Amino acid sequence: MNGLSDNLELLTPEFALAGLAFLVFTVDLFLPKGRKGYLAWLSIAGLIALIVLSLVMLWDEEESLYNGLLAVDSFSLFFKVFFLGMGVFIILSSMDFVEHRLKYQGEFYGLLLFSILGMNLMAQSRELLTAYIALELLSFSLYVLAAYAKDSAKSNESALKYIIVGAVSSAILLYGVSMVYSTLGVTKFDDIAIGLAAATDVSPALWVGVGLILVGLMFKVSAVPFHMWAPDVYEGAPYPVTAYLAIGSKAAAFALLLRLVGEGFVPAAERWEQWQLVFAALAAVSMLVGNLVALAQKNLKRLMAYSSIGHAGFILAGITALSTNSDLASNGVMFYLVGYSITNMVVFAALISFFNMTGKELITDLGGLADHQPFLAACLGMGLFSLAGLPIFAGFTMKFYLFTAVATEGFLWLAALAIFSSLISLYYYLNILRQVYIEPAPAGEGGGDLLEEYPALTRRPSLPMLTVLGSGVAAIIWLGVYPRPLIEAIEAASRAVMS
Amino acid sequence: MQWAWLIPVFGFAAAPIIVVFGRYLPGKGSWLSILAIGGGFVVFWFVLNSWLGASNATSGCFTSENTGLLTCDYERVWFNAGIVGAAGSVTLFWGILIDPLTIAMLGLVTFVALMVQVYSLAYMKGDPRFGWYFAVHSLFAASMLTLVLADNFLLLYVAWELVGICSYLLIGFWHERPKAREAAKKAFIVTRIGDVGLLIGILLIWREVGSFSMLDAFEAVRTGAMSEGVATASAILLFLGAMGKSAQIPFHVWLPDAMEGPTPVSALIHAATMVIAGVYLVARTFPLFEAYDAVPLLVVSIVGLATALMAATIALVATDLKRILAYSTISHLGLMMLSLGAFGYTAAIFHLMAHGFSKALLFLGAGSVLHSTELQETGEMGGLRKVMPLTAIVFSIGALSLGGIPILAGFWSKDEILVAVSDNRNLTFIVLTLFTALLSALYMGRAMFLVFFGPLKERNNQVHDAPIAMALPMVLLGVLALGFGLISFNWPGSFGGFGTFLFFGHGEEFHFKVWLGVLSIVMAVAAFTVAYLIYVRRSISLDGVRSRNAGILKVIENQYYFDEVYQWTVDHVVLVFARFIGYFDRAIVNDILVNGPADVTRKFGIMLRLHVTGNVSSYALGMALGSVGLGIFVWLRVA
Amino acid sequence: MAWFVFISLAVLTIGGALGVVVTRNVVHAALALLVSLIAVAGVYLVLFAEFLALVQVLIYGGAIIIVLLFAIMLTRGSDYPRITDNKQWPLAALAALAFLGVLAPSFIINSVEGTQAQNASFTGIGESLFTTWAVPFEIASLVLLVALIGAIIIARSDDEEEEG
Amino acid sequence: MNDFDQVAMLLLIVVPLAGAASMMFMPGGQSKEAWYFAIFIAAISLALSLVIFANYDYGRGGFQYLSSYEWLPGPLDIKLSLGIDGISAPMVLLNGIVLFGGVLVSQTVKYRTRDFFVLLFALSAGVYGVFVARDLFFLFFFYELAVLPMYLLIGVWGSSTDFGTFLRTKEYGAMKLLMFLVGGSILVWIGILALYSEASDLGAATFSLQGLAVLAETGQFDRNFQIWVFPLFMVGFGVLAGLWPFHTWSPDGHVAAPTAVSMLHAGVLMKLGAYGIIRVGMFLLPEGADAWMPVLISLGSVNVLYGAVSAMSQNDLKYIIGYSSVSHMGYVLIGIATLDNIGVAGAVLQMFSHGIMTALMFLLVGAIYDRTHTRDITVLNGLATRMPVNSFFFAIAGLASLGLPGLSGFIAEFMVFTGAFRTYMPLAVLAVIGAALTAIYILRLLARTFMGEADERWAGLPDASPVEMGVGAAFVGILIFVGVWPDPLLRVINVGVQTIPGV
Amino acid sequence: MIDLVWFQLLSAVLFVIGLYGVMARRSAVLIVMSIELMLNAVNINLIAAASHMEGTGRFSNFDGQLIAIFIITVAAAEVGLALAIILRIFRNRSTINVDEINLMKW
Repeated sequence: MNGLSDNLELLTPEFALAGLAFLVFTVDLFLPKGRKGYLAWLSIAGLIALIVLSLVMLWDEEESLYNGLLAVDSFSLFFKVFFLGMGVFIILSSMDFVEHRLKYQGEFYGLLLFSILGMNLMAQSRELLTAYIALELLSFSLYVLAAYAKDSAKSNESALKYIIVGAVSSAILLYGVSMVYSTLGVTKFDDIAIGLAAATDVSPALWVGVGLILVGLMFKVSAVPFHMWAPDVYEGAPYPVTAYLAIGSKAAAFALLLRLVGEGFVPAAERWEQWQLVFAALAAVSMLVGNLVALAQKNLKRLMAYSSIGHAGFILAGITALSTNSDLASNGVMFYLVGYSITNMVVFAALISFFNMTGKELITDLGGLADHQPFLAACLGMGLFSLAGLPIFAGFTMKFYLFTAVATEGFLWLAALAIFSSLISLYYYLNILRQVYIEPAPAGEGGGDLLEEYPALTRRPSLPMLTVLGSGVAAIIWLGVYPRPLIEAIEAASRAVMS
Repeated sequence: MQWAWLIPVFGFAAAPIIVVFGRYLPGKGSWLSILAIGGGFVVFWFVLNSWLGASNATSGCFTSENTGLLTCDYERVWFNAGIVGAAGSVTLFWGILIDPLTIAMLGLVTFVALMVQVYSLAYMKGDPRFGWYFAVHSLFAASMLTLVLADNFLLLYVAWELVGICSYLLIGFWHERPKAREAAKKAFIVTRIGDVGLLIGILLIWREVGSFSMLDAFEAVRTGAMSEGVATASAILLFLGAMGKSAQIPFHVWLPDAMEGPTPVSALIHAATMVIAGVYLVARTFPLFEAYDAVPLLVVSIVGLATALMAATIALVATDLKRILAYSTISHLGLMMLSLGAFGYTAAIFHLMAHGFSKALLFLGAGSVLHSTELQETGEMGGLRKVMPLTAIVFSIGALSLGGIPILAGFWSKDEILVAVSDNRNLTFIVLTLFTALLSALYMGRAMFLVFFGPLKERNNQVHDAPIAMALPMVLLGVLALGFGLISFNWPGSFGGFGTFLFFGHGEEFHFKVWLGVLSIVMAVAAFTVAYLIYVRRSISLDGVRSRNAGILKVIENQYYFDEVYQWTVDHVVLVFARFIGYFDRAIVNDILVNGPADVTRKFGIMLRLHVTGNVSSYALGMALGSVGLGIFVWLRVA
Repeated sequence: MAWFVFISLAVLTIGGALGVVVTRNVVHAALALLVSLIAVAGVYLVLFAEFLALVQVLIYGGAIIIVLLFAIMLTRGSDYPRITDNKQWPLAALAALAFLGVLAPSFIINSVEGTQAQNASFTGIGESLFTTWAVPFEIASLVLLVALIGAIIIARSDDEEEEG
Repeated sequence: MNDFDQVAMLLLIVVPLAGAASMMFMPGGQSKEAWYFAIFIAAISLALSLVIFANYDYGRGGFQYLSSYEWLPGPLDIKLSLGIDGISAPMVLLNGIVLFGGVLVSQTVKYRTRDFFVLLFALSAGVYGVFVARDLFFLFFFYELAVLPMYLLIGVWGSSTDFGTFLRTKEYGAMKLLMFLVGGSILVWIGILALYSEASDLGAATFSLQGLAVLAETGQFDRNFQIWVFPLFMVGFGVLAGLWPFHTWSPDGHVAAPTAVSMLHAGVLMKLGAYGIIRVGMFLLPEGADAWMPVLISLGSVNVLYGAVSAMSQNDLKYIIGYSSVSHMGYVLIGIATLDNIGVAGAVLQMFSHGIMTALMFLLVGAIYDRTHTRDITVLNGLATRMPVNSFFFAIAGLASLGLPGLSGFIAEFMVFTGAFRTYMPLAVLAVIGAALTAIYILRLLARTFMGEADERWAGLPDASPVEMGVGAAFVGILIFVGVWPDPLLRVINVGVQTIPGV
Repeated sequence: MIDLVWFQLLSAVLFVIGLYGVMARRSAVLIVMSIELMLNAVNINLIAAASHMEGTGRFSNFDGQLIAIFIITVAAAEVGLALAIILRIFRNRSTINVDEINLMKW
């Protein structure tokens, strides 16, 4: 019988993370105003320490806690490190913003840490309820963070929309859980796989239930037609939170989806073949709608939202191609998640520091950026090229890998569609680039010179930003030129799930 | 003999040197080019000599099955298309072919070119692009010599095109003059159209024979390896090229305008290089033409005759001196073609040479006239013999020679042609040919009398005769125009007459149809007398004739409206079509087929974004519908 | 007997629910919700889930309804007391019916019959709550914490914060 | 195999990349220094390509300078395997020459010079990569790499032109160009995926050209598969080769592009397309090629005629040359489509000679534009008297493009015709006629621009600068050399062409 | 006795009503209420299933009830957070009608 005490040490990173959050909250109470910046550095230090800790502790551990509620395996380790690292980047890139534009800094970082904890648990959980609670931990933090710019009507609105739609989706998900439970009596992924494989004349409630669970997750990854919240929330939320939405929560949801499908569906081979079409359809619609609507956007955040919908479509195509006979697809999905998140990180970091300088977020505001912020422009450019999937950046290799996987699993049409829609995406990415490099700087509101109006434009981006941008660009080029080390790690990770 | 390749190489070497270093050399390097062509002339004699001494035993020499002539062929690899020996690969050669035809042409070209260049020394003195002129000149001559020497079609085509481009450069030498510019363009493009035929013909032959060597082609025809259809087709295609270069109807339009170039250039073009290339090509590839039942030859003769007649009539009414000469050239080229078409191989080449010397002479004469008077309109000249006697004499020699006055070169060659035509073609041909001959005597007389006889206009009192550098070439050419005809006889002893030296099939001694000879002599003399009476004595007035045939006259004076028709076609067909395509590419391909889809996509995106209404209830609705859809799918597929 | 109880409870539940979604008065809606939730607690009793029924009454009937009423009071005046449905409600009704059309048959088709409702012992629940379900339990506590902090940060007005 | 042979290919790619990378860290703004450094890099890569070409052993033939590096083992098994054969060797040389020339004449670039050269080198590294890659992944990788800098190169350093009736902005040109090229490359991508998945169904999943070629030779790709996949490559690469009706990006791109970019774009980039069709399409899908060649040759003939005719009606120098390259690439396509060893060799030779020729033309147009600030041949006139040297160079280039014997263009076109006559005579006749049309617009251009009485507006225009003179002379030299003695190139090309299956 | 299916149907109807409420109501507070209805439907379903496990041949367990407890917890938290946000919006915009809250669209 396994109780609380049962090899609990494997959860040390999680407890430590929660502890770190509490620490931030408490330190916040004693820090004088204006010194709150330390909290960011504190959490960064903590996160880095946690990365090291988890690597040391959990290196090739293959354990399943609480008779299979939680998995401590290379998959969860991979994502743990990934999420923690992303957390570091997010905090770095949000420091200036939080300091100058938000109140309650301590709570901001605390909630951020909690949400990271939620993401870690999502990647670990192997049971529906656990997954759901972890997901709610993430979502709640995000609801709050989205509303964090309290006085901004847009921020409130986005939070309201987010929480309402989120609650509905989680209700639907839960209803699905209840249906699955009422037919199979189980909620663990592997048991579901067994049930699916065995199920013959079982009541259709099972299938409908599975469908509803998918709805809940599709909402999280903002796949069409469950995507409509995304643009509004992205636009309304504070900039760093938007970045976090695009990078963290999406990745976490996909990690969960990957494990659910990998452990719960794929083993039931012939059932899975029936379900593949659902994913294919969702993927196709998402990539098309996302990229097409993005063509018509003027607001950078909103554009990034639609582009992220499109990318969700690509990743879903990868999920579609999951199969027992090769883990190419799961590798591809994970590779894509990493590459996409880092690239997005770079793009958002550039946009955030531009926002910090000017407080503008329209595409046309970027005019002439290359002249007064060459480094920023270069980073933005590389990021966009990478998102568009051009070499020598991560975007190319990851797309190539993923689409190859999709094609080899017999979904050549889907791969072709994905390639085509990434052509569409190239168009609006280039439009941003055109503003940055080709168009002259727009005149300020006063009709005067932009630089006089925003002297910040002449100064260098802040150190944390430079760190994020520099390391991020280095990373995407590295992934674009020689991804082998990462992919080998990924192969190890995906073997844990794709058994 | 295998050193014959040196003849053109001199020129090819001289040209770039003059272009690059000319401005640093004394005399802008003109002497270099004269040296080059002179060297070629010298080598020519060696070649002739060694050919006379050669036999089947000599390396590379053999008696051709087609011509029955001693032919020598030397070649060196140029490049391989495809790996050597692999299936479907071809090897291309630098190759020279030497037989009497080649030798005759070599002599003509080197000599005339040399004369013209010497002449140009004085004529072009002080021109800003003096050096450039000589550079192109020697390139021109060199290309023509290559063309004459080539033993394979590829090399021939190469030289052919080079000749074309050089004529382009020389005709457009004074490119500041719009007329010169247009004339040059016209010359190149018109001949180029013919060249398309030539190239296609060559490729057709290659496709059949698998080699570009002319001898192989002839062999294939002789042995019947080349089918009649292909032989005929390729012959006619080659003839297209020849028509282009030799200004046969309907490609003749470029030649009259070509006089926009410096006059010596016209001399070269009309006498020794450009235009005779066509005739040479037909002669060179004669086996193709006379193969099977010689349909191509009929075409050749008809085209030749038509050209000769048409040009002669125009020359009769033209008033511009150089234009008269130009049309006379066309007319005589027509005669050569006619003769070839009538199996008059020897006659054609003979006439080619005789005409070459005479026409060079005439142009140089004309050149010296307008060098000193700066006039081209015959109307404003007259009586010039008083002020420039030498020119008058040599010009008259040339005119009489072309007019067919006995013992002058032109007489014999024309007579040969008449013989050939009378032997192998029907009466109409003979009559028309005679008529052409009559006309040519007439307009030659007209030109001669208008320019040099009659009262001298006072504005021409002060003009002087040609300087020595111009005079010398004219004299030498004059001598040839006088005496060249004599080589057609079989002299007791070594030389059996031109007919035994250069022939197709079997050599024949010089022979003479008395009635034809008499007839032509009478006609020629009559023609000149009439011309004298009209233009000098003024005892016959043409006004009556003019007024009665005003209509025809108008047509003729407008050169049968060829230019107008072509211009119209270019303006209203070619250019309109081109503009349409240009418009099509922008308006249809670009604006509709390219921007269209792009815009549609963007519009679609703009429309599609409306589904995100901003109202959270509709988002929930969307999710509900999505779930329902998913449920329905589940019902359909899974459950 | 049990049937009678069940049916009346079901009627109450659904009636209350309908009241929530159709009534034009916010306060009435809240009260209808209360009715419906209590009825649900009754349904739990029918299912021998006494503990859950208790929890239901306490948390929903107690806490949540009170909170909702507070919220209603605090947001009075927007267009209180009368509220209307938005324009898309017929579409919404159709969608909802379609959803029902997907759900209901899936329950009816080969459903298991003749099973007895059993009660689960408190001890058993407690046992597994603190062994098997320990992790979700802990996470849930964090969720509550996050919600708490968030609610405070968002709801409190900043002038107070300035002093603090 | 000495050490140099081992690393030669890698150097070829790395040198420009390293140049670009190191220039990034150069302080901006100092255009002269940037230019000198760029010349240095370009010179190195030119030297490399010369040495490599010179040492290619045509006697032995096949792929040489082989080198292979593990890049991604595991299921995908991608190797960075490099090497050149008789077809790619001349292309490498071409790229070296044109790049060097382009860099030299870019001394006129004063705005953000450093970034300009960075992008230029990235582009040329991509081009080198495509020519030497022996693995589909890397071929495609470098293919995209060669395409993407074009957007900024044109967008930032290009020029917008108002043609009265319509306007061509550099943004439009750049966007159109990139969308077309990437649009073509997605077809290629799909084709590659199809090949790979087919191969993995055959149990030999690989991206390596050799591996796939083996499958092709052993006839394991079944005919229908080849027939539906080949058009993907034909059109996909064809777009870059200016295949009609996907040519329209090219003239507009030229009109917008700066000089050096036009040189590389027309001189080298368009060759990538043709090269891709040969390297991927014909080597891997012989039956598909066989089935589709009639279509390709017809489109090629359309290219020739259409390009020539639309060039006739243009008044902008760059449009004329742009359309003429469309027309000349038509010969390349025809030559490829003949599937005849002479024809294909001719096509490859044409790729080389056209590369030099167009590069020279664009160089001179750039020179003229810098001086007169117009490219309108109805405004320009009589430049021959003002800048005789440039005019002379231009005349040579023009004559080469109208296929004048003694210049490289003739040999190539002649061989193409020869091959075409053996296989598709009627269309070959059309092509020959197209060659005659070329004369019309080239002479029109020469007459309008260089001949005639010079406007006093053009009085005192400086003639070719030393740089222009040097580059121009060199290019003219190459044109004449190849025209007179093509053997050094041809013997290499021949052995390459010989290895194409179905030729 | 009463079969499982009846409870399930009850929950389905309740769920759908809640869903309708979310889609049709204008007042944010009422939307929150409707969400509560949906969650209750879930709970009914779970508990019914849980207590009908016995005797169906399937093993007995309490998971259903436990899940229900968790859901109630989370639901409570959700309501609190949602209402906080609603209050904030009411303070900034003095309306809680969701179709007037559409600054951001398309």
